[in-house]
Amino acid sequence: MQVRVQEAGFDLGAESDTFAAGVGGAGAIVTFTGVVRDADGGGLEAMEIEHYPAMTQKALEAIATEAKIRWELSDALVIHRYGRLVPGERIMMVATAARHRKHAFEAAEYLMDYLKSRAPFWKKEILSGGQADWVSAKADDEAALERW
Amino acid sequence: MQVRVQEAGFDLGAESDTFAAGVGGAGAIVTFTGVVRDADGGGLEAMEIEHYPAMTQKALEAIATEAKIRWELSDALVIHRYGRLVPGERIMMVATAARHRKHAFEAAEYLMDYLKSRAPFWKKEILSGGQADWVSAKADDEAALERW
Amino acid sequence: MDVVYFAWVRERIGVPREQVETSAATVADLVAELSAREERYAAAFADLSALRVALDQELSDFDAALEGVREVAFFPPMTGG
Amino acid sequence: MDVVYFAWVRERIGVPREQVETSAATVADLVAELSAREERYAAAFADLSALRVALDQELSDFDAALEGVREVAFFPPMTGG
Repeated sequence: MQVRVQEAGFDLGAESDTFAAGVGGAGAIVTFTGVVRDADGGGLEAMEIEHYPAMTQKALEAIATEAKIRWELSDALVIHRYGRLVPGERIMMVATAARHRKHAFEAAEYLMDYLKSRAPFWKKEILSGGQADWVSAKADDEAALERW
Repeated sequence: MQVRVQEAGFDLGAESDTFAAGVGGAGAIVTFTGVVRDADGGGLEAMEIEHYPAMTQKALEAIATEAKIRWELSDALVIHRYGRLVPGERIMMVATAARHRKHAFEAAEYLMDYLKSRAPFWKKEILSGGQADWVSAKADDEAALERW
Repeated sequence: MDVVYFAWVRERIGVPREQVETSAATVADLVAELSAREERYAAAFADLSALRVALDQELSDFDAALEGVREVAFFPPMTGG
Repeated sequence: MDVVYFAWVRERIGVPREQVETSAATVADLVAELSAREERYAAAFADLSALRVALDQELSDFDAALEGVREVAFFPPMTGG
């Protein structure tokens, strides 16, 4: 299991290959990649991601460990960036490997649902006009946790 | 949208990168990769995958088109191999890109559920003792379609 | 009419593809006709619930009419993915 | 006790981290004490339903006791992923 919190970008293809090479007897591998997209009204210049360094790694490891136990994963990977990102850049990825596809999918969705609402990151949208808005947590995202 | 039916292997990392590079405004990318795993009792020497060439490409395109419309995907990719594969080899992959994670996940699960039960492939397990068994369709896999 | 077989249906019947002269109106009629013809067909078609049929590469069912159809395919439930 | 702030809580209070001398028994007591101290705290803590708290880097709640705690963090609901 690997959890990385980093400012630098990551190479999706290389990470996927490395992860897939190490999963042993798993029959199913799922990856999720989050990409900075434009603001709903357009004009997003950058996304600034703040985090709580002393807590982040610990929180992500707790979430990944829970997923690994709950779905008997062969392996799990979480990479999450912080700092200033522009539209099109990749923010984060997760990968899961399990014997069966249902488990790999569920575990990846679980990781994402918990990352969204329980990992100490905060996003600020910087618009081209200079306006800056903290992204609000969505009621949908909080509600998604009830599934688990 | 791209659908490929091929005997040759594929490069998961390169396919993931190429797919991710072309998804425009999507915020969420999901990939699923299927790997040949050992038989439940062990001793799997190879998995032979037979298909119905005149129907396969058409069937996969219909499934991918349905997913693309239903979840407003930015893009979708399906690669499925046939022929003789050994444990650890990758059989197939799908990738989906959507604005939001829920859509990308659902579309990938839909593609997998339909590929399992509606794409004209048949698997035969060749065991090291020489025994060869056609893999039976699972009631679970058929039941999975009811979700959609 | 071309008739094609896959997986264990192909193995039981012994050929992957053949031309069949028939005036069967439906898939079920064709199955009955072939089953009456030789034991290997009767064996392959013994349990229709374990079989699927495609007409001109589209999944169909045993009640479907064969009029205008050029290729009939018989095979077990698919196991892709 | 170290108190740290993130996102708009940090912006309203104006510092990312500070040392606070307090004998507050619970998080809620600490919030009341700071809010009484200066307007910028009152503004940041006006709506507790819009805030989350972590004690020594573990998510907690406003009723939790502060005894033995070394670092209290206040922030809005998280928006990772």
